[in-house]
Amino acid sequence: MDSLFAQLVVLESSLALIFGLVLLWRRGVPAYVNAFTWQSLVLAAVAATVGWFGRERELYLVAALLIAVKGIAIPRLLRRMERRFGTERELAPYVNTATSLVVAGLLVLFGGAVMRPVVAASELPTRAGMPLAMGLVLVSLFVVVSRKKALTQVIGFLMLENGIALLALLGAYGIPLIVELGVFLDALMGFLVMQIFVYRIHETFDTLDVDQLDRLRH
Amino acid sequence: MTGWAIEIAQAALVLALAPGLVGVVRWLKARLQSRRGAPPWQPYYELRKLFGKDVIVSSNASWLFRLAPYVVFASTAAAACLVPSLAVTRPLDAVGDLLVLVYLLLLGTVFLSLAGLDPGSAFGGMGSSREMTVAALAEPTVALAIFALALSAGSTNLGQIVGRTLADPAAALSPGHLLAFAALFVVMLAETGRLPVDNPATHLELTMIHEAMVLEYSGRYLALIEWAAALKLLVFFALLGNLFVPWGVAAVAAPAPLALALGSLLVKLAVIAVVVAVLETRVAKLRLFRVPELLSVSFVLALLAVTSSFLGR
Amino acid sequence: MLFVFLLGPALASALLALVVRPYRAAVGAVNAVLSLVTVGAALGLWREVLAGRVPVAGPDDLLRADALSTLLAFCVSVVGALAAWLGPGLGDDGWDAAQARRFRIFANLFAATMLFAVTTDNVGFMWVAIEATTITSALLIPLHASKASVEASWKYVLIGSVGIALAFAGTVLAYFDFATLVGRETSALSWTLLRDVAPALNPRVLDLAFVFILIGYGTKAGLAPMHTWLPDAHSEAPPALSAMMSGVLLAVALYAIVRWQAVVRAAVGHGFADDVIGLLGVLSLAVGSLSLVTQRNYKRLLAYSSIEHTGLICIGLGLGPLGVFAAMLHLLNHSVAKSMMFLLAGRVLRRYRTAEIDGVAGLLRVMPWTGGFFAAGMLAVLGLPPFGMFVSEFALVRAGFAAGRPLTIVLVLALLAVGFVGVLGHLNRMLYGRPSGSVPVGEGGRWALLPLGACLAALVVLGLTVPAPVERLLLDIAEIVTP
Amino acid sequence: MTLETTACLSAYMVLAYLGGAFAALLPLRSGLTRALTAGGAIAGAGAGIALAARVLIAGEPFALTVPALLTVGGGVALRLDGLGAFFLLLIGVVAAPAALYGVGYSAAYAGRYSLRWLGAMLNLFLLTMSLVVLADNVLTFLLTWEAMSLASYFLVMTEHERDDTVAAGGWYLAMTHVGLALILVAFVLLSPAGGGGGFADLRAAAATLSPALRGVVFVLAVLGFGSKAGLVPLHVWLPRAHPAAPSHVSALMSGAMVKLGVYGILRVALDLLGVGPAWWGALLIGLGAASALVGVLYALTEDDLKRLLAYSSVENVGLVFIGVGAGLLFASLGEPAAATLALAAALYHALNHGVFKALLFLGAGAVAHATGSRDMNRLGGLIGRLPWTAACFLVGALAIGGLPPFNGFVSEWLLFQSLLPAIGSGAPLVAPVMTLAVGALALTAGLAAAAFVKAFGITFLALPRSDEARAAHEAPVTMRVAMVVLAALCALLGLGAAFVLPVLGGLLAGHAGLPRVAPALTAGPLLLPPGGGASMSPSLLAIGLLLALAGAWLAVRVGAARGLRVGDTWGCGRIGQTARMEYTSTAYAEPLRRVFAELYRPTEDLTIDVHPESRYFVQSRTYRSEIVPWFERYVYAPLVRWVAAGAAHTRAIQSGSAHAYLAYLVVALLALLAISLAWSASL
Repeated sequence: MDSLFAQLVVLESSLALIFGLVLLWRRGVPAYVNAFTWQSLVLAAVAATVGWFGRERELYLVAALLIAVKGIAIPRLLRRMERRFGTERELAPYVNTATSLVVAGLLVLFGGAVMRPVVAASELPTRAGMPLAMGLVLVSLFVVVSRKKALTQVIGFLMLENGIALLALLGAYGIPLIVELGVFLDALMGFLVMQIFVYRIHETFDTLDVDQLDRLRH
Repeated sequence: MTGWAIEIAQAALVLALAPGLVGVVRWLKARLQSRRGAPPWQPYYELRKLFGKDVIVSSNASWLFRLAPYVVFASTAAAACLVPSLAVTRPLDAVGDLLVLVYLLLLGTVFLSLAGLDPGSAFGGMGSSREMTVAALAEPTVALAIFALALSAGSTNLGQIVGRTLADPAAALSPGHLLAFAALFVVMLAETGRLPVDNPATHLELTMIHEAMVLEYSGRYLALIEWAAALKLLVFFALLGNLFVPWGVAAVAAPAPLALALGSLLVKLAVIAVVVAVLETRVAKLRLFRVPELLSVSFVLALLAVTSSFLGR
Repeated sequence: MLFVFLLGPALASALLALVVRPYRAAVGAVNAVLSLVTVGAALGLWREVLAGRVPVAGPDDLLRADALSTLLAFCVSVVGALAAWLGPGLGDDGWDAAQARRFRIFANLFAATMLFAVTTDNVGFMWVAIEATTITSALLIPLHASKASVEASWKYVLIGSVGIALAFAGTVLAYFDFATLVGRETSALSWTLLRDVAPALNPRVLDLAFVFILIGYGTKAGLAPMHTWLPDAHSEAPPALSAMMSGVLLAVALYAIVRWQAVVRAAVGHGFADDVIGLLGVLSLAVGSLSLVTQRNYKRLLAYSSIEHTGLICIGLGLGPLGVFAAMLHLLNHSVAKSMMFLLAGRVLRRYRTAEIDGVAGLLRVMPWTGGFFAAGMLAVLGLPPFGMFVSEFALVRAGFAAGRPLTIVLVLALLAVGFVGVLGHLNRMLYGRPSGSVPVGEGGRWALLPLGACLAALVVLGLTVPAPVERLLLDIAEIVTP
Repeated sequence: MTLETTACLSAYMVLAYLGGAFAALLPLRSGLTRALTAGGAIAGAGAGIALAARVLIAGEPFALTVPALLTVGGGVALRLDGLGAFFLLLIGVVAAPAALYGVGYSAAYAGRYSLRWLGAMLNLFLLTMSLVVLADNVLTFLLTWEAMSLASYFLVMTEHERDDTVAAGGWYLAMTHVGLALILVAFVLLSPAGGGGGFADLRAAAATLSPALRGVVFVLAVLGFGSKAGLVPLHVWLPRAHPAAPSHVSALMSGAMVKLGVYGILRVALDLLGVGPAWWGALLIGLGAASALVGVLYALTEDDLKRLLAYSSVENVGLVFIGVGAGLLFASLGEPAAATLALAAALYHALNHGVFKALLFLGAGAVAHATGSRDMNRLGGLIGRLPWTAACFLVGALAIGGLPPFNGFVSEWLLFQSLLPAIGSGAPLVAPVMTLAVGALALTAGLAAAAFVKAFGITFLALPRSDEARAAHEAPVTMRVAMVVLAALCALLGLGAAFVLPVLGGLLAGHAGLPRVAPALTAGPLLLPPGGGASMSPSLLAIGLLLALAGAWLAVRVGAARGLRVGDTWGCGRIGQTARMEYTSTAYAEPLRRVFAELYRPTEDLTIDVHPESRYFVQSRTYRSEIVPWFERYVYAPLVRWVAAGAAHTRAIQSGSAHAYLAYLVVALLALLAISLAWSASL
């Protein structure tokens, strides 16, 4: 029983990581939004799997929330923003695609090394997926650092939160429900604030290229 | 009581002898340059003449100009009283030692420099600036020479230094003493304005140091300053004589030894006067900015004197 | 009961500001009075803690105030009151109704989240509260709509959120370590439970978690190298908000680090945690003081000085019980001094119309009282007697030598000297010299000087003597953090 | 008088100063403010002198602790022993005339600068200085020390509209802060681990310290207190800050505050650390000799009167440190009598310098007050216009030049006598060090005499070189009274040496390495240095000089009573005597500048502009000469450049790019994770 559970979870985690890597590979915000949507759905699947196998009734509620908010609501807002600001030509990121992928690979390896003591200490069947979750966290950090457009950075940040949620699910079958709800509310509010600022940046700077934002120095 | 009597006698003797000494040196130089020269007692005539003349004071000068001659004369006379010219044991010996004597002479030099500046003439300023330069550079040599002497005597008191050398004649020939004598001799030439440093007989404004400061003086003020300069010369000669060759200085205050002391003092002064006169006829005046080299030579001599005296212990 | 009086007034003021559509000064006045109630509640907590009782409230002890929480709650409430009295809409009259209303809503929410963060016992909710502080304060930075303030707020939100997310990763890892040991129930995230069970936790995982937590909360505390958002945010925000952020937001983030440091020290012993905190502290001190030398904007000067002092506090935290005592005293001094300075800088900015140091001259002549307070405050921040910072820095140096770290202390003193010389030059140019013709002489809003004068007096009192209640509280904190 | 009277005296002193400070702040007419300031200061100084005198005479120290304040450092602890009392006396003696002088001098500030602030800071400055010598635990000492520096900084900044004042203030506070950091580390290293901050605990703990640590503490103390005293190479602030301050403040700073650096080192070396190795004394003698020479050499070539006096303060502090160094050296060589003499000579010179330097600064202030300028090349001929100031300045110049019968000569003679026995002592290194010290001492004395002949001669004698000098007028009465008091004090301290020396010997007895009962330093009017047979009596010497002077005057008056005419004397045929023919201060120092050319490395540029029509007619000739400021250029400039480079690098961190900022964050995370991995691997 546990081996099926473990294999299923590892499959879903690696799927989430692959969607993360799409951000580095593909060009264009619509592709990024799709990748994020699919990643959230996979995350919901992981929550459901853990809920079912680990007999954690609350995780179903979490899975439902994930689908509703991160699967549907946020992508729609993202698409609206993309349509409004989409006309702007695509900006070459700091690091070209090939190098990005190599770096992402290295980060995943580093994540694996970092998580070795944690995996050793855990007895849960889902422990095998944790290095992948840490990999996703580090990759999304790299996305936030290397991408030039504000919108892409927001998506990178959202994927960072997905990575950490995945880590929580795999590590301890999710954190207590009340705190989980609080975290979710924060994530949503955080996204809304960022969305306001993306609009405000476009208003004042007529571009979403964060490199133009370098008037405050020293 | 007899102590104070000797003090007064000594003071009177010193005051009387000073102009004569200058006269003797001038006379000797003249003879060496195969000139007849004025008689050795000529300075006494000059002093009498100057005391008799009216005084003219520059309108720019202040009260300091009039006070300076008296201070210069008083300080040099006080220094002269401290020198053990006749006897060793005297009441004034405790009041001041060799350091005090040197600083009294420095007091005189300072007031003379200030007096040189007061009338505001260029030569007075030049003389004063150069006099203070030489005096300042001579200080370290004097201090170290005093320390060389003081080391062997255990104290800087003149009486004790003379007494110590009297008690142990071998010390007089020790390297410390000889080097100190040489150093003090050079300093004497610099301080009293003798030839290699400053030409006492010249009136060429650009070369003279001591004379430039007293250009503005006349009458009784000039007399006092000339007398003080002569006194300073006598002080240095007596120091060189009695400190390094102390034989003859009366150890006890009896008439016979005192007479002997007077005789030996006169002989020593004459010998040093001859040495100085011969030196002055042979040596030309140094350019002012070579004088520091001469003084640094004397400083090294004094340094060696001190090191040899404490290495020898 | 006290907690209701602590959190209630802030939330009530926010709600009032929200409801009253066209903003009226009355809302500001009510807000100011309510803020005094919060201060009263904080003092009540203080009395309780000194009496030895640990006040607790909420479902299974959600809210718990020990000595450390009380000190932070006191600081937050005092600075909150200052911001309420002297902020837009009441003391600071340079804003229109909409801006004032927005300020009143979010500033009170900001204060409420901070108070909740320091009084909750659940580390999960502490993280939620601190994330909420980022959100509530982010919207206030661009109160003046200008390119610079938008840029500053974007960087603040982005770097702050990324940092705080990492802190959540750290919390998750710590919870994982705890869950494998004790099993998963809701009270698992309670700090007291965590600290009691700490010796049994797996040290390697806990250290890993602490790295994430230190980087995460360190970003919010402005520790180098995650400090880069701080100068921009503090120099562009309205003065009242800068006062709250520089004064207490950094302190609240440090509070979170200290909480976790206590757990890690109980579990692992003080080796790794103290060294890492000390390292980041020295780095921040270095960045802070060296940046002071070439500053041309006095608000950014104050921001870099905050980085410098946060670094000092972290160094203190790494030096054992004496060090924690000195660090907490420094934290208290810094909160009072820095919030006062930012409010004064706001007054100078409104009079001279420029934040450039070269643009301000003859401050003592143009605004004698504000200038005098500004000079005294700057000397206090530089750590000169008779102000409190001098005493806390002395205690820090003594703690450093007691903990056997002479070289660190020598480096600290050298960096402080560099910072001192840097700031001195600027201060001289601002205070003295001839003011340019266009600047009108005279003080605006003389009433605002009363609370600022009270702050200065408090600093002098803290400088001459550490009053008994403060000393007992600080000793309790040292006892909590390093048993 | 029982212990209560000392307690109430100290309370009276503190209240007087605080009262003066508060009264000065009251919004009154400028005249009243100035009067109240001086009133408070003089009352405080008087109380301070009385307190010091009581403790010096009665001999038993007075102690008072206030546990409520400064709880972190173990409460405010005040204790006045012999050493502290001497410096308190010095502060009082300098403060009273300076405060009186301030009444007249600060009248000129009425419109431009805030008199109330000046008055308040003056009283606080005197209060904090007095408390520094009273402090008996580490935190009290540091608090009062830094407060003193802060108060004096505000005093230096009084004339803040002059840009060199702002720069001077910056230098000053920066240097004192660095000094404080060094002192803080020294004291904390010295205090026992148990945390007791009192000096008694430090004294007990010092015995247990390892020699290496004691050496470190000593060096830190020398550097920390040396920066306040103006020891080379930490003296650079002194010639900037003192001239910028109002003259009566410069007098206080040069006279009293600089001596607290000496007090600090004596407190640490003599009192807390006890007898140390021989190199302690040698280090101090070396630094002292260096300071003396550097001070006097730069004073010689200075054209600004107050900067000349400031450099001469560096020189005299150097002489004091030679004395202190000799004292420590003898104490470590086990010759207590010689050590007592050397330390007594050092303290005596510190007192004398306090008096005559204050007098000279007040004189310079009167000149600046009358002519508005401090540049000696624009002064001259002031002896006729400012007779009182000139006379007092002359007394000060003779005293500082070390000429009999004034006090400078007595303390310099004592310094020479204290160095004498060392040259004879057997210890290997001691004799050469002492010989060089004597050489340096003598050269400094000579050059100081030259410097002050120049200072007095060029400023006061001959013809005025500018219109302001020509239109100068005598200083107001309060300033003249202050100067006359100090001049009289110079003479009194010179003549009364036989009374002062035993008191100094007494207060030094009992300290580490010194005999319990002070050796007899005097016999009647004679000063008798122990060991050597040398002796000198300043009082008899003065009487002798006066007799000789009177005798000469009477003899000439009676013997050669001739006429005296005032007129234009013969000037080798020149038409009239103008001020341009006189020697200027630059010209006066030119021979010595040429002699010490290697040290000064003078740069000279001579520009001659010729009449347009013909090359042979010179219209004007300007001569400018600069000497190399060694320490500023080769010690401080590189330091400032190095810090500026560091600052430039950190500026680059805040580059404005959000991506760079995020990159810093991620790199920090990865680095710490790597460290944690390595650390846990080693666990």
